[in-house]
Amino acid sequence: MKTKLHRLATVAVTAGLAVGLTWGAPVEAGKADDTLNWSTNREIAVVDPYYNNTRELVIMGHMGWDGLVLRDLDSGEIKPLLATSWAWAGDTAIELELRDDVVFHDGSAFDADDVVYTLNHVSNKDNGVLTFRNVSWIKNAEKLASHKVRINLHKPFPPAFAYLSNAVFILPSGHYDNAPILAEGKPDYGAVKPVGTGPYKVTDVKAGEYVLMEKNENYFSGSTKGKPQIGKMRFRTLTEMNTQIAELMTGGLDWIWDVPKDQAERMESAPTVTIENAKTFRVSYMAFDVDGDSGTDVFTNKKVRQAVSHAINRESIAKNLVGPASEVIHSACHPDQFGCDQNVTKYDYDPAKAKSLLAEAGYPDGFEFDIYAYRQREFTEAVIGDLAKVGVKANLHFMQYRALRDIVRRGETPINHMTWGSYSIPDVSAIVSHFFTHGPEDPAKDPKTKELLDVADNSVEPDTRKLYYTQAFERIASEAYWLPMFTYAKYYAFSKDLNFKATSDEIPRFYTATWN
Amino acid sequence: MTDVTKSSGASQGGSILSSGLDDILEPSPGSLMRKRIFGHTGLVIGGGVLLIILLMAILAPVISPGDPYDQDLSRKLIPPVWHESAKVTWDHPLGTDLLGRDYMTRIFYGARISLLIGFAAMMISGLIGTTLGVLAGYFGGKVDMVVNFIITTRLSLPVVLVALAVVSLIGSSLTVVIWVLGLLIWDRFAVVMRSATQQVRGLDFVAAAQSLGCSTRHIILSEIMPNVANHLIVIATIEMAHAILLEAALSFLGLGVQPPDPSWGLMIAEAKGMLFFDAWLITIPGVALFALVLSINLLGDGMRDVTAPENRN
Amino acid sequence: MIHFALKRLGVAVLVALTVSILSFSMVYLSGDPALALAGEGASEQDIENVRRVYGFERPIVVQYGDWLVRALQGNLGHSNYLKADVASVVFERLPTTMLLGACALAFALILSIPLGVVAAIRPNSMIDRFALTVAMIGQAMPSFWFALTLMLWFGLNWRLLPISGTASWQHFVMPSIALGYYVTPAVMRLTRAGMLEVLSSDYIRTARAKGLRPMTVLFKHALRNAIIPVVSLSAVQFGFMLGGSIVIETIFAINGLGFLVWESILRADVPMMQAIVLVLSIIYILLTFLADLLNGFLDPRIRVS
Amino acid sequence: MTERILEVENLTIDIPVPSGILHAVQDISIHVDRGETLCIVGESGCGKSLTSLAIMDLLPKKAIRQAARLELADESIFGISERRMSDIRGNRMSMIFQEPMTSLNPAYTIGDQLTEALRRHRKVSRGEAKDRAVFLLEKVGITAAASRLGQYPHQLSGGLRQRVMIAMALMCGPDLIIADEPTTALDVTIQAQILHLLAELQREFNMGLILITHDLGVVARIADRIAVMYAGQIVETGSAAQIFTEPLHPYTRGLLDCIPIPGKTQRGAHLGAIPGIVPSLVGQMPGCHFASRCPLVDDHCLAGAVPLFDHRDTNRSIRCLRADNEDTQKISQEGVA
Repeated sequence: MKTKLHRLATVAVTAGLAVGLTWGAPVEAGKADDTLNWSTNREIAVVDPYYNNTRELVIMGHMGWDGLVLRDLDSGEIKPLLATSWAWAGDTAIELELRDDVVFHDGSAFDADDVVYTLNHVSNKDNGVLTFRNVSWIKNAEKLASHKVRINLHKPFPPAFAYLSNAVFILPSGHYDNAPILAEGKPDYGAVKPVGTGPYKVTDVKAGEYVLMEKNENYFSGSTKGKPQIGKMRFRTLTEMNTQIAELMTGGLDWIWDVPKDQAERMESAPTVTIENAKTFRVSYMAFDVDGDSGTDVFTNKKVRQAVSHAINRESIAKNLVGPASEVIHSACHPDQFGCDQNVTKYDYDPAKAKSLLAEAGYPDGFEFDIYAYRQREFTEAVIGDLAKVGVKANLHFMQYRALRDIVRRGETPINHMTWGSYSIPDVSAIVSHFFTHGPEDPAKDPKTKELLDVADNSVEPDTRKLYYTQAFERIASEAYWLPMFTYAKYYAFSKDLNFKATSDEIPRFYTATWN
Repeated sequence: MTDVTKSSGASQGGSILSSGLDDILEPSPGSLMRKRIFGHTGLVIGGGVLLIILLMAILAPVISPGDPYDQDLSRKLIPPVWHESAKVTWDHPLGTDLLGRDYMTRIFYGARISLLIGFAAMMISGLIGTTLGVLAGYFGGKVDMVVNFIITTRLSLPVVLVALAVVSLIGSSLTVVIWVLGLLIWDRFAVVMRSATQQVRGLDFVAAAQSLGCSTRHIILSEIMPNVANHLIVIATIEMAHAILLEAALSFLGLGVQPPDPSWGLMIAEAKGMLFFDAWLITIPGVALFALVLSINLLGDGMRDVTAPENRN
Repeated sequence: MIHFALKRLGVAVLVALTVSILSFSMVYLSGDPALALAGEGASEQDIENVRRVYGFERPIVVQYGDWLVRALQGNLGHSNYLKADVASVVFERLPTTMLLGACALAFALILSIPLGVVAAIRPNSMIDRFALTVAMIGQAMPSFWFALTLMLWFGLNWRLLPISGTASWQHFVMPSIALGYYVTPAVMRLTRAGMLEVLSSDYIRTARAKGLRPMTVLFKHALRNAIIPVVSLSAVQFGFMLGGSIVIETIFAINGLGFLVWESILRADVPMMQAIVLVLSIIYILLTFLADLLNGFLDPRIRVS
Repeated sequence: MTERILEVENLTIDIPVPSGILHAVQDISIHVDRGETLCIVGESGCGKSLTSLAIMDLLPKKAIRQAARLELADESIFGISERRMSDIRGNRMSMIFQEPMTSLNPAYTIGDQLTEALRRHRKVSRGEAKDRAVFLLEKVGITAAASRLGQYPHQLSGGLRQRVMIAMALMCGPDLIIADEPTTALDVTIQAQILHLLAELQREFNMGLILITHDLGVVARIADRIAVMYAGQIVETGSAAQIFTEPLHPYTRGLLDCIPIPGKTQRGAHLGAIPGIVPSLVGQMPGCHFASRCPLVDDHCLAGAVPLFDHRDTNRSIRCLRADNEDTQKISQEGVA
């Protein structure tokens, strides 16, 4: 008996040692080994810009792949990338000339076949692309010559180039043909090894843990993106912000974002870290239950909606909680988007006026209701605090996005306090047309607003669009269907070793980063 | 004293010791109990701290310097008075939180919510567990088999995981958290009550009551329950502490009590981001929660020692 | 013994089935998995698309039956989010969590058994009080607070240990301590109680009367018997730790099952949640079964009858 | 001249309790010669088991042991280190306990538990120890001894276990065996066998034997000498013949009245009982310990501690002020109750 136990113990200890030894030493990170370690809180399992609809894949999309065109962030101009020149062929067709000196990571040359294959695959609904809304405007693509293609549209789609530059990446022809087949007989497109033309190539993926990319030494010269500088990029998933901060401070990470304002401000004094606050396309808004679907009819009264709008100190929230790059907005759009006119009816912070409006509406002593939110609880808490000061009691229901969106779609929220990132599309159609054209998330289902938006959405004439969008925004603001709150500003924190410039569209361009 | 009798075990010395002591130590049950209670350091400390927290909760509206929901973003993150900072003010002895709410007030009100969660979840689980356990222990046989099966099934479900999943699916609120915790942590009640009832059931007075033709209901309520009550109290304290800690864990993952209600778990969760920068923000509710759970555990341990010294350890 | 084992096995299978039904129906409490899968901001047509492609429109009972039959064949389904076979993902992550659990348990046992033994040898001494304090603190401290505090001091301030990940054995030190510490009190109390009981037993007196050396008495005769209930408790606690490692794995970015389940809950990865609840429950059931067998091995009264 | 195996002089055991000091054993002197059987008799709680544990140095930690002399074969075993004491225990003197059901470790085989003492005290091989164990198991009347070695205690009956305990005590060939109520927990039929066995083995191996019991029937059969204990003190000691034919102390007489003696007690006759309860031993107790239950008590008995008087018969002592006077004799004839 004794010897048996003894033997067991020996085996256990030996096994333990073996595990310890084979595990190896921790990896060194940062400038020393030319690896940019960046992290977000999201798990990445599928490295494919079409079968993964996270922002991380938009970021990686720009690293591993190239679009046909690239939008210049400073001027807003569309610049060549895989396409050298392009022209509208009528309202529903675009013709593009392609580069002939580009090769994919696997060595195959890039030509019109690749573009045609990619666009026809992703725009086919049956292929189950998760980012379908980014490509649903494409009808199909045709090869005109070895390096010339034509893209046919279902209907006129003015922001087409915005989408082409941000969300349509080109894959090699036949890319998905050998996708593994799942048990239920469907092809698993997301499992295909990623191949693109981009400045970085994907070299190693551990689902949910890390994605390793290496500099593409053969990246075509003359790319608008420039030549990649840093040798390797390692993405890691770290869900806890504290963990991210600790790793950044100790050199385990070089770059993080979404740092809350208070932490970011405290980190500014750290000698090894640079803090930057940059604009994003995300806006915060509150949608009122205008048609009374939720069971409470207080918000069917315009005066109540206006009272609430006056009661909330948006300026204070933006300044004290979000960050210096955040600004208060009055229209249902981001100021940087095409067609966004902030010159509409404004609701200044005025608790006294809010109280008198409430009294006029028949609620001199306030009322109680349920408010729903999913992101940055403290922002919603601040809203609740402001409302309490005018006698309105809001009970918070803080939930997961998916659960909340379900409820919102069923119209069950008296007020939902949510956010919208417009997929970084610099065009107001990505926000206002999504919410006010009688879709399930339309709080008012106002025919007049829809009418105005329909005209704007279907015109390719910029001035016409601007005109009608502005009218729609004014309608939304004066009726107080929505309370647009503020734009989000993102805190970036990165190593002082890293030369990085935050962009306003929430897509960090790591391929332009260098070491100091 | 228990040690002497214990270590001499079943020998003759043991019985002479205990018989000798019984003469001296049992003048009256009341004074004996008082002596045991106040002679037990853990019990006194635990009871004392718990009493302070209870008073804090009850008197929160009276003793609080402010309103727990009153925010002012311009005065946010004022450190507590013992910190050296220009912002420190005696208007906010424990400082203010991320939204500029008075921290001391929130601690006082938070005591209410943390206690409420612990108590309510414990009551629910106690009711379920005790019912199952006593029924299984009393009736045995098929009833026991079924209850055992339910207990085994429950034990094989990972608590934190299921609580998280359910709360995330239903949406979290105070009520949901209480019910989910209550419905999940009854297993210890059931297990202990089952074996306690089995023991009591075999005793003479139960048999006597049965032979007198007393109803089952009467026997369970009047004969069994009073005799398993001391176990019940101990488990109740353990589970109350357990529920409070679980709520804190749920809050940490963002699925606990909903703000602006200030449960201590939620306060820790809200402050967790500032751990590396303003540690006091997490330390204050952390210490409060720690003291609460510790005092409940001390109280429970003490009660066990005092009410049933033979079951010590 | 064999009869007993078979009976227990039958119960275990029934429990596993019940658990599978519970987890399956629980997952569908939340409405529409297609909505979640389509992701933040997906359009109506995206959602419809996903629903159609993944067969969410079938009745729940059909989906459950289908799932169960395939689960019995070892196919736990396909994760729509991770684009991978659920079974392979779960069994890829499981070893990490098992390793973490084993390290945590090892830490807990190494801390608690000696403390429990010493506390039992010298009841009411300083060391007994110290052990009691350790137990009390362990029971009262929220594990995430403890974990973050460890990270603050050992990781950030003193830089003794790596903060997150699983790249080396050092990475497992803090998470194991944070996870294991919570188990320490229970094991310590049980060891102390067991040792106190055993040390006052007649056969220990017999052993001493034989003139055996104190160490022989303590370790051969006393600990051997006191440790039997600790074995069962350890198995049970190990099962609890696997399920309870969510918080610790999230904080230390350990890519194990706990982390996977938390992410799966957040993104309503239905097949993954079902599989993990099922796998964790079955592991628990197996562990308790194993503990019974181990008990038999350690306690001849069970083994030889 | 016979060889003196054990000499105990003025053994006292005090145990601190919350309410004071418990004087569990007071001023006890006993001795055992080789080949002699000493029976210590008394009712539960009189301190006889503590006395035996004190000789083995196995008292609970809190107990305070004092003695003027404690010698094993002319060598002092009082105040020696635990290490030296453990060399003696199980080797030169061993002990048999009253609970055979719980006195064996359930986790180890009989063979393991039998041989470990021998291997601890003697340089013998595993095989030699095993042979000795088989030899002794056969000696104590266990059949198929060799196959028993691999069995666990729970597989044996109570009687068998006590035989194993006896074999275990004999493993190192001790000079002295202390048997603490070895038969109390056993069936009546087996009790006799075990006692018979003990007596036989004692003769065969020529050891000293201390038999602790409350059963005077047992004593009558095997004792050479008897010490009667009451409330922590020896109240009477003498040869078996002396005690049984002429009990002097009122307590001894009371005890003898309580048992049916074959041939002496008639069928259907009334058996005696001693009224009253044993006094608490916490704190100082002036006077005779038996005073509260004694029919002969007078003021002198309560005045001060009663010493142990040497009786006019050799090797006989008694702790009573009134045992020798007329009343005593009278009571003796009439019986206590």
